[in-house]
Amino acid sequence: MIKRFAVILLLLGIGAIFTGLMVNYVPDKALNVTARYYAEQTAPDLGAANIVTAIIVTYRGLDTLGEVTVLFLTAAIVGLVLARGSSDEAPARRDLPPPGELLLTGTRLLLPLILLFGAYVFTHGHLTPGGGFQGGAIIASGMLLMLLSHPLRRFGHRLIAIVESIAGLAFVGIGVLGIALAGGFLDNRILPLGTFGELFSAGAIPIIYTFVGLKVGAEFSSMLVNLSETEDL
Amino acid sequence: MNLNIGMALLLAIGMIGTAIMATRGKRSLGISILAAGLASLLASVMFLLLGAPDVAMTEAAIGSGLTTFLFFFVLGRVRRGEND
Amino acid sequence: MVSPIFIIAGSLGGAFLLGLLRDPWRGASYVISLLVLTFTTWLAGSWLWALSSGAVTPVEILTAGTQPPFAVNLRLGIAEAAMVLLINLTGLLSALYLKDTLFKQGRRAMAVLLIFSMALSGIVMTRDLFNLFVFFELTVISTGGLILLSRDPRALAAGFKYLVASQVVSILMLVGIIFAYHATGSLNLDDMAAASAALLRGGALAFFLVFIAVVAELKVFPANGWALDIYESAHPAFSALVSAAAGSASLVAIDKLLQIGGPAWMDVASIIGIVSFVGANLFALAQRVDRRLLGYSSVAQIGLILFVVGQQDILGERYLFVAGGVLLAHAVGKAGLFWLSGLVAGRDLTAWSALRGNPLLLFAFASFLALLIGLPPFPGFYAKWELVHAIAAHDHLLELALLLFGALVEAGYLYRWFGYAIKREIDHEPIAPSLYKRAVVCVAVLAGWLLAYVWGELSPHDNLLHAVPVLFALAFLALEWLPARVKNALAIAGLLGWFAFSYPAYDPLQLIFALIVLAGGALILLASFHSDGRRLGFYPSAMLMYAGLAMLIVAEDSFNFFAAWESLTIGSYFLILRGRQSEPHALSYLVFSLGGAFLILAGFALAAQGNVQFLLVSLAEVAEPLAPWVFALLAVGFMTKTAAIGLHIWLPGAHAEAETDVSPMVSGILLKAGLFGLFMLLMTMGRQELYGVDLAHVMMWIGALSALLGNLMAAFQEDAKRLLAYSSIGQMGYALFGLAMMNHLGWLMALMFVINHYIYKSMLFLSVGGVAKRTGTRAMYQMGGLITLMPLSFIAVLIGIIAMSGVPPLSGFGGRWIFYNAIMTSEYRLPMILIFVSGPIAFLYLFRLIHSIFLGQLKDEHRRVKEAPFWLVLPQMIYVVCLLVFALAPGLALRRVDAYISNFLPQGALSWEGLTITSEFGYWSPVSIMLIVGVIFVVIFAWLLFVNRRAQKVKQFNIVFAAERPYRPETTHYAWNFYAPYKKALGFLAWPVFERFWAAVTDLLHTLAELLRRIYTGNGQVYAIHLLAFVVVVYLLKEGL
Amino acid sequence: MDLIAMATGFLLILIGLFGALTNRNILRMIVAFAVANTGVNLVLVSVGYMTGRTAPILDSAVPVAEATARVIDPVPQALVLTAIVIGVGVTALMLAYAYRLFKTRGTLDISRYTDLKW
Repeated sequence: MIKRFAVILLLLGIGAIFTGLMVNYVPDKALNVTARYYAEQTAPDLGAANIVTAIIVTYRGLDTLGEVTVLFLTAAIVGLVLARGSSDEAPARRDLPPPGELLLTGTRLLLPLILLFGAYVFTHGHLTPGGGFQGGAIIASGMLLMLLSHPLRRFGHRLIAIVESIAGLAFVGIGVLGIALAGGFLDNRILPLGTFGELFSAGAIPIIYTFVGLKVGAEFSSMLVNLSETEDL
Repeated sequence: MNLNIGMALLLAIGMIGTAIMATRGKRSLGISILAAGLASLLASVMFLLLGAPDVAMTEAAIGSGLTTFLFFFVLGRVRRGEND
Repeated sequence: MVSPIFIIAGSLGGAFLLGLLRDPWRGASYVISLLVLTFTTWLAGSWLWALSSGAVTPVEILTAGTQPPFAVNLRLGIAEAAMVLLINLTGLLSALYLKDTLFKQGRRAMAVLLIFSMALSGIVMTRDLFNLFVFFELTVISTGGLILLSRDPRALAAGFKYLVASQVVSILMLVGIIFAYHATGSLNLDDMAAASAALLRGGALAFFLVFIAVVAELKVFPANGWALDIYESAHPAFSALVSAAAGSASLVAIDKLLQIGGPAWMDVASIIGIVSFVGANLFALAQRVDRRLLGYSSVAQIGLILFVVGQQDILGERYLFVAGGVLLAHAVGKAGLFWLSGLVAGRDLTAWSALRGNPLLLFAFASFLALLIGLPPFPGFYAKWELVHAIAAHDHLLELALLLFGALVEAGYLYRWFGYAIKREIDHEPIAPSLYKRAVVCVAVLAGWLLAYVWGELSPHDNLLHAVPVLFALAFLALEWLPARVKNALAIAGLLGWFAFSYPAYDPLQLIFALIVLAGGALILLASFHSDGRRLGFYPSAMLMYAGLAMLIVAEDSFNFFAAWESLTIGSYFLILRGRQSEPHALSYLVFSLGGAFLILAGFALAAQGNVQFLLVSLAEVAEPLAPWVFALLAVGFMTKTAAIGLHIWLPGAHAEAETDVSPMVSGILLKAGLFGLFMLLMTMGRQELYGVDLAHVMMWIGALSALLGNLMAAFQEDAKRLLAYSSIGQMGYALFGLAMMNHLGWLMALMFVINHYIYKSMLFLSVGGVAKRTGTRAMYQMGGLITLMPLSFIAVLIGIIAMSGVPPLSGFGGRWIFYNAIMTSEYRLPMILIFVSGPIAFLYLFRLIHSIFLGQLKDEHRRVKEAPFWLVLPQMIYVVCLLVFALAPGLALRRVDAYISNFLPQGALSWEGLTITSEFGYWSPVSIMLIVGVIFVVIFAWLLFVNRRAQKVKQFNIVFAAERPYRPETTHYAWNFYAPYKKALGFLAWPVFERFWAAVTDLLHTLAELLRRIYTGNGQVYAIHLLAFVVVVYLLKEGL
Repeated sequence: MDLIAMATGFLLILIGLFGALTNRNILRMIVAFAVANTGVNLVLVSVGYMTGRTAPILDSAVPVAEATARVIDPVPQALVLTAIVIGVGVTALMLAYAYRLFKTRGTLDISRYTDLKW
């Protein structure tokens, strides 16, 4: 009870800080320097229509690399955590009901569509909302569906690992190419910018986002698979 | 304009309600998780209103979708462990 | 040059590559990890080298080919390069150390390790606020992974607690970042710094949130419970990384933020830092588990560095030198200790006694502790010197006091631990045999000494590792394999050689002290020929002490003086610790000595007013409001060393429990360091008044009380060596009294005491030590009648006590004579009476020494006792000769000193004609006194022989007795509680008031620590609540200020 | 509207923190943190919002030349994207921990994991 009271008191303090932030908050009337630069320069410089994508993949590409690394790390650690000590426990007996026919058929039908949709989302990230992360998540949900329909099926850990590694290496590699061929690490202008608004434009952005999408999809799949397989080991 | 604000208010009330539902210790964990996912989903609608479709997509796919699944995966394992 | 971006790209590439490998290819994965870390280390190292040699200028690393603030940019300057090198090198070494664990856990763990060091490097290099956040999150997550390397099952819960706290931190940070962006329109740190004023006006809260979040990442006290749990349960190699690498990276981040925050926030950082330093050190006092102790110490050290970071505005261009010195010393020392802890099987502090079998690791342990505490010659020493000078010059006196107090507490618990390692029973498992783990530890030791050298070169002072005496002492480390006798000969040759070499440069005062320290030290070392074997550890310690003493005498500026002072303190601590029962006494010696040393440091710093190269003679020019304080600080510091009453409680144990040949060193020689300091102080600063009180007068009272009480306590001892030890308190009291009289004769007398005390105390300690060695006891009532068995020792003691009691004809009388003359010239009657009274008391205990040990009945079990070993007796006989010569011709030494003192106190000089000395009250002719006393003695002796010519000799055991056996047999012994009546009358004076006082102080500290550390309940939620409370409290304080 | 979103976001953070610090069940703590993270994202996006402007995507509706006057600040959105992904990473990690903790300790009560203290 004392703890609850203390928490309320402290959160009142934090709330006061937040209130202070809000009271002092004056919405901008015009874009600030940074945002104006992005609004004006993204199209001519990078050839991307989606400014958010341009920022994520190129201007703040280092953040994104870090972000992808976060997922990589999480997947690796989830694997580590779950692998830890599990070998010495007796495998649990599975007595789940077998998946229904409906789910199986549905999965077979839906999976290709989902994967395709995911791929669409990440390849068009520079043009429309969406991109590698969203696309990757969609791909992972396809995997999830597979997990649900074949709960006992062993997944190709190896395939997932190879996809995530290759995608990661490719991301870093493209970044390094930026140093060699363009203005610096993660510069997307190693490829021609192409025609504004088309699929194959904006330099390396679609390529990077594809790898990001693959990697994100692989990481999430790896996490899900690891979690789902914990009891089978 | 007013429509937007009205929607935003509705969403806000919805989010706060679901958030409280998610964090109150009284309900079952499953409901908490669902409520948190719902709050996240409502937030993604809010993002759309705020002119951030990219964020909205991400929040919907990752924040509310995948996270909720992750929760249920673990919850399922733990529940089964509790039955042992 | 290869672009530094490859530090990040390389690690990431390596980590992703590991994913490609198959799980069973552990060897290949491991090799790749090592290669990547070696590459990044090399890259950072090459940049550091190029930057520090001036070959390149700091680089801006742009990404995306776009200028900041529109794209993320990184920067690598010299400080960043050093930090990145530190991070990657620690990572590499930890990876080596973790070989077995990594093999077991597989490539995933290796990838996490690579990303961890990459993320830390990123924190150091990035110039973008949000990018900083990303790297922080990477650190958090990889920490979550690396905690699992531990085999400790508790690590899992610790990791979860950590994640809970980090969630809170990252929420605050993100909110702060977005509002900071809103306020400045940029995420670039340099832009924000440029727009600092605007940000701090409109977005002060935003900045506060970011700032407090990064501060929380530093694991500052008291919002750090989770960190302590991690330190305790994680794999030591990972704890090393957290403490050394992650801590450093977060500090760099704080530094970047303070460029935005400016002076107002630097003050906040300073306060948080110093509170953390003192609080964590205090809590550590109650800690028994090694790694948790190291955790507390890490928190404290990082607090100290945070304090330095907060003081950068007053440190100016020396900021990097100071911060770098403290930080690198902490990093190397702490990482080294964590690595070392992986070799020790037990987790209790006493389990470290297992190290005792391995001198190399013990040396590593000692080096790491010295690094942490900031002892010379390590970087922390130079850094603390400048830090203390800077804050003293800016009148931050409270901070100064807290800083020194925290450092003292830290030294206390760290050296207590060292004492356990040296002295406790080895009943634990032996240290792990793993060779590469030991190699990693050795690399850390090397790095520590290398840093010591580099910092010495960078400092404006002389490099302490260029000082010949220090090098000579260190050389004995390399010669440890030689037999003790050979080393002893080398040591003696070294002392005498250095004396001969420096002889021409000494002034008369220095000459006297040099004679005692170097020639006298060589003389005492003769006794060390007695030991055979290799006597590991003895010579490096002893020579370090002598090196400190030799350098002290010739020091011209305060830095060299203080460095010498610390060296001799540490050397003598190791020396005292060698005694069989000396563990607690050595610790109390060290704590008092370092406490005194810190007062001296504070005094010098106050006097210097920011001038780090302060000549000792400039003490004379210290201006008025400050001068008496400087004087008081220095005087109390020096009086700690001379064991003035109140500060004396360390002395009896330390001197009595030391080895036979060590006792004379620490008593006969080491005590003189304090007197030398007082001489130096009084010569330069003269009389000072504080609130109208003459400080010299106060010193005189202290001297008189020390003389009286020291002698009184000596008289009530049962233990012969303790008796001698207490008598030193009294003797030093006399010398202090003489000095404080501030007249010519007083000083001369003090010098007389310097010489006399050296001779007779060394002699007595040697002879009593020899007796104790032969009889196997130090309790006087268990001895008796040894005069016939140990005649040479008897002669030495006899001569010694004659000299000491100040009766004619020996030199003690000369001392007294000068003394009484001196008193006549001064006006202070009351302390004089005390001094007069203490004379006869001295006689009481001296009488007891000869009576109970050598006269009376021989004990049955001692009937076969032989004379003390030759090498113990030889120096005693030399002392006898010295005493006689000095008694006959005191002018040999004193005449030149007399003239020298006239430079300072011209009035009342003695006149020396031939062998006769004249003062204004009378004259003293040693030769005639000797003759007269000799005649009287011979006459009385002959008369006694004549009177007793018919006495019958009775066999000693020719008696029969029958009685009950008493419960405590010694109570019936006449030599036990010898002065019972006096004790009844005067015992209240010898009541251990000061012992009680200091015991109460330490008890209080320990109890506080024990009670307060219970805020760390172990509950992860409570830790998170602490964190929030910390945020709110800092916010309220900052708003209130 | 941005203020509504911001206030909601802050409230969500506080609710989330309250839940995380008062529920002893670690799964509930993780859920509460997820709620708080949603709140953080809301606050972040609301800071970039400008009334009457559109999403920062250049298309036929928003030509390049008018972008400066027509689009919303894209930076906070980019940051939120990163934050969301990082958030889910941390959540997944905590979940894995929770699972292991449950397996080894047999309980989800955080107040029972206090064998390390003081």
